[in-house]
Amino acid sequence: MSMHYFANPTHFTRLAGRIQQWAGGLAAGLLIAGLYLALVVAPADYQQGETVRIMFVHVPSAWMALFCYSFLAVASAVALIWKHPLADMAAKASAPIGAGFTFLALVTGSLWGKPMWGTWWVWDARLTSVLILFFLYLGYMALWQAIEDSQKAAKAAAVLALVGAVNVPIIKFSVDWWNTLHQPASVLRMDGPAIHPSMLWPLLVMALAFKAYFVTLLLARMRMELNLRRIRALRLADRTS
Amino acid sequence: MKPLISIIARDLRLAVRQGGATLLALVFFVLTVTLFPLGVGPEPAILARIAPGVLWVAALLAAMLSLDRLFQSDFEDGSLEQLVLSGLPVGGVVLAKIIAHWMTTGFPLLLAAPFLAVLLNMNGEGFTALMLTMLIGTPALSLIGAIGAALTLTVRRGGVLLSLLVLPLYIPVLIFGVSAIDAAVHGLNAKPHLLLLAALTVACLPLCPWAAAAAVKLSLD
Amino acid sequence: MKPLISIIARDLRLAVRQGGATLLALVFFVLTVTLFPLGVGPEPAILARIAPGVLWVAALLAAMLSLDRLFQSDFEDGSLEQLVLSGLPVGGVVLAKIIAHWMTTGFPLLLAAPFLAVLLNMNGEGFTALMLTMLIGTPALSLIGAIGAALTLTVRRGGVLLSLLVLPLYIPVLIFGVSAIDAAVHGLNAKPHLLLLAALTVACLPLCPWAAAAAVKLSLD
Amino acid sequence: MFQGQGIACDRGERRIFSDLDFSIAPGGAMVLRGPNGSGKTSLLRIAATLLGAADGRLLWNGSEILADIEKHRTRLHFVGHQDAVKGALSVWENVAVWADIRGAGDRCVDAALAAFEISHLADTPAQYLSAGQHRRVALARLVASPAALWLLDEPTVSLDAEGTACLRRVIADHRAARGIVMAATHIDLGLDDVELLHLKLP
Amino acid sequence: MFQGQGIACDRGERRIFSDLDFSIAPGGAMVLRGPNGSGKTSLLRIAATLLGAADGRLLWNGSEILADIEKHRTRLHFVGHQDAVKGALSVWENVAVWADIRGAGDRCVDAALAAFEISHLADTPAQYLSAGQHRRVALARLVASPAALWLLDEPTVSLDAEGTACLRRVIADHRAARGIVMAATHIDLGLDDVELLHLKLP
Ligand code: HEM
Ligand SMILES: Nc1ncnc2c1ncn2[C@@H]1O[C@H](COP(=O)(O)OP(=O)(O)OP(=O)(O)O)[C@@H](O)[C@H]1O
Ligand SMILES: Nc1ncnc2c1ncn2[C@@H]1O[C@H](COP(=O)(O)OP(=O)(O)OP(=O)(O)O)[C@@H](O)[C@H]1O
Ligand SMILES: [Mg+2]
Ligand SMILES: [Mg+2]
Repeated sequence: MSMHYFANPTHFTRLAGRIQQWAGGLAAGLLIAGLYLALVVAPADYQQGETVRIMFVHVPSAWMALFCYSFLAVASAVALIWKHPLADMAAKASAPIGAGFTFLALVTGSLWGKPMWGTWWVWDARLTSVLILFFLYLGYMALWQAIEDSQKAAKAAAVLALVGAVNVPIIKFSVDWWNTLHQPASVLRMDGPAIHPSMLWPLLVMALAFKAYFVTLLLARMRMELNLRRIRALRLADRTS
Repeated sequence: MKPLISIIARDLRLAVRQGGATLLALVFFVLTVTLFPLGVGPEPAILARIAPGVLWVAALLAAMLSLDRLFQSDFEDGSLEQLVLSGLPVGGVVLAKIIAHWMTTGFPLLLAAPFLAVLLNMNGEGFTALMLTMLIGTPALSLIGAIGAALTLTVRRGGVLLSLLVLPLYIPVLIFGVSAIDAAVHGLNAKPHLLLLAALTVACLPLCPWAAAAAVKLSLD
Repeated sequence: MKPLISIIARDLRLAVRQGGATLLALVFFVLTVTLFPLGVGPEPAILARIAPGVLWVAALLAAMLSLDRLFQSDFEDGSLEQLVLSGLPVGGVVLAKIIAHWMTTGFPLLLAAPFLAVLLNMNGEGFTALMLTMLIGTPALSLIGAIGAALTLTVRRGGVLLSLLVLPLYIPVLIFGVSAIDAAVHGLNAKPHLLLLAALTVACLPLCPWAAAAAVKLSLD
Repeated sequence: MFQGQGIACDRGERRIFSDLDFSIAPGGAMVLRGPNGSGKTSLLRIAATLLGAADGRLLWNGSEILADIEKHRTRLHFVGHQDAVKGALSVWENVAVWADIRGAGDRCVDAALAAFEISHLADTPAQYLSAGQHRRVALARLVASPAALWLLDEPTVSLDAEGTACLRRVIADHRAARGIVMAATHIDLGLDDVELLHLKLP
Repeated sequence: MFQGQGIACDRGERRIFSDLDFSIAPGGAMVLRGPNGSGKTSLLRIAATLLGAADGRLLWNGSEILADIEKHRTRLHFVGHQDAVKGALSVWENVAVWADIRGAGDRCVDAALAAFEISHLADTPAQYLSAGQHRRVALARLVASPAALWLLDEPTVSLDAEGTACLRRVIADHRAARGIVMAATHIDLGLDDVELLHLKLP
């Protein structure tokens, strides 16, 4: 890889460092505020009791799970079409974060499911498609890890991300359909009670906090990746000189 | 056209010579299905209830397992780079190999499915639907699988990684396939499900060879 | 003893380096289990009814799929002949490789099983039995599988042939495993079934490495 | 006329060589020499369009090769470390399959086997061949279908003296018909009138 | 003293050679020559006890080798066409693993890498190596753990001139320490004082 390859990324590192600090501060502030609102200010639900507070983690992380995959797909498309090296790194960096949020949504969902539905898990359409989304993330990450040459891995992973992106709506659609055939809609209703403002606000604050946290982590991981690549290039270079 | 037919003929001949590969995908399918009565118990009602699901899951797994034959051995002995260097469009080469793969895996599954359905006590209404879903759905398995097979080429012993990449992509085929059979078994109209499945296969036909070709080129770099 | 530990250490290191192979056998297990509710439908009662069978069939398939890692790549790059030429008893070398294989496949399955049991609505009584059968039964899967893996070494793309050889041999493990869990779920005594399973594993311990060693030597001829 | 101008090559994020120029006229042969790891295989794979060059241009009779990759591929033969020989097929079938796929039919297969003195093995399944016999089957592809440019990566590996002589004859015929050869070897191929290209360790 | 008496070999139900006698004294070297398919690889695999001889006896200092196969295996090194090099491990690890399994520990690994001039690649994963570098890693095993008998099947394949010189030096040291070498090659290895064994086509 020639040096001009890194010329642009060097600028990026400096800029990203600054943004990362701001985003990190914002995430911390919003998270504290959101948690305060969610745990102290928001009232317990008259039906669900205190367990309703899980929602303030569950819903934002579910949103982020979906958002991260869209981000991943767009970054992969940019990487394939315009061959921008930063897009590769953005895609690679966002996958574990997205998988983490997906996992969080699954865990909080089941924790909530136990008191609400009396079971940790049901094969509801929405739950099932989130689970499959989690597998798509894992496959993407495993492919990155399995191919040593990072440029090859980047392209292969981008192809997979795009194929997966086409598939996500199909899965969603097929699962919805499959579920209604067997499962009476009475068992679970995800839309639940209309949300009261006293709950909406903490939810939105938490959602913003998660998003800022995503930006922070993304930039940190991209900078780390960039440094790793640089170190490796240097090591390879002076090994043979 | 003619060189592509040569490629299909070559792959078929290799499949026949190499220990009857055709037979073996089939055997895996049959064996997996027969494990179920052993694991779940012999009650006819339960077996009939789960039959469409078990048949399709076994078909998915059999198709997936045979994917490593699609490109891997050609990659390892240098034939794949010779195919790419033959000057034919890489997408065309890939499609030819997918067709040969379907003829040696998907097609035998199709033939075996009704016998296994009898084993699992599936009722008569389900039969036609089963055959139709297999006929329409198995080509999609070979098409989608080709992407995973091509992506894992440079990965040593990529078998299990392949399953992680491919099985989630197979899920729509599974769901549409099973729901068509279920509808037919319960005397409902299976046509909408079959149409969806057909739409899926038709959509795969141009997209998958193209994506797989990109992955194949990558592996030779 | 020490060289055998070196072999185990080498295999574990390779498993970790080569794309987290450990993680991946696990993932196949999880994925196959998830396919079943998708195929069979989400009704909790049915799922609970078939859960032990589905879990054990998926474990069988996951173990079988990971068998090609056991000798195949070492055979292809000449490492297997070097291992045989190391002067250690071939049976010992094979046993060391089987132990490494179990640590990277059977053991992770054991850890994942309870979570999947929750997904399939298995009741609390079944849990302990499930864990015990997995603990006792998965080593038998690696041991028996080694014979098939060694026998199919010289067969190109032997994956499906492997399944034909190995799955029938796995059936006793499946049956004893499932009946122990079923007994526990229904509040009966699982102990006799567990003892049978244990007897099976203990019987495999000397026999399988010996048979697999014979097959390995044959493949190098 | 096959030319490379300012070719550079990256492997594993490291520059292996750069600013490499070469030019081979019809009937010409170029032999790549250089120590292990100097990039001979990489250069041949770039010439075959299997590997992308990091920089530079490849020209065929003056026109850019990358503009029509498939065209270029039909006019070249590449014989690398891997033989592309199937153990399950007989020697004859192995050669015929490739001639067929490249659109040449199987007219020249017998001549190709004769050129490498393996006619007596025609019906033997390739899995029973020794290392050198295997190699001859791979090389027989060169004769079984015509191509203007031959790219050979250590073609004499495992060949005995007679095998090497066969290869020398076949190359001479190819050059007499205005064909071009680019080969990497460590030992002397014994060709007349070759140009040497020395690669250095990066 | 390594001896074969009346050795015969069958491959694929066909007799490849028969009644072959050889005898190599400590410090001696024997080079197998012969055209492709004459049975050099087969003979080396018989000497390594990987392949069973159809007839004849193998002796080590006069005692039957097949009586204690494992003993014989500990005293030999076999380097064949396949490198037994793992792409996922570094060059150092690749050599150390075998020394370790053979009970020699990793004391001599650095010396082995130095002997084949690949010390600078010690930390490189083997999948990034060129064909010749790969080969050197396989050959480094010879030095990393001691063995009295070296069986080498076309050891110079892919090696450049320097690589071949390294091999020559290493073989000379081995013979100076009363080691025995049996090698098959098509090109001249440049060893002093070797005995040639010519095999003919069956
Ligand atoms: C593992 C189990 C669960 C998973 C995977 C899951 C998944 C999701 C997803 C993906 C969303 C975002 C959907 C969207 O915005 O389009 C969501 C939202 C939500 N979930 Fe869950 N969920 C689970 C369990 C639960 C449980 C047990 C409850 C409570 C009864 C619950 C209540 C909600 C609510 C109230 C929302 C917000 C709905 C809205 O935006 O209108 N979820 N969940
Ligand atoms: N897939 C790869 N990834 C990273 N680096 C590689 C790869 N293949 C080769 N290299 C490196 O590129 C360099 C050139 O390799 P190449 O195979 O072209 O050399 P060569 O001249 O053919 O050597 P030899 O004479 O040993 O065959 C070597 O230093 C090698 O380590
Ligand atoms: N696995 C096998 N099954 C049947 N026949 C075989 C097998 N391997 C080799 N042969 C045959 O045995 C003969 C000797 O093969 P061998 O590999 O020993 O030759 P070699 O002298 O090493 O040749 P080369 O110089 O080409 O490496 C050949 O004619 C070959 O066709
Ligand atoms: Mg090379
Ligand atoms: Mg040989």
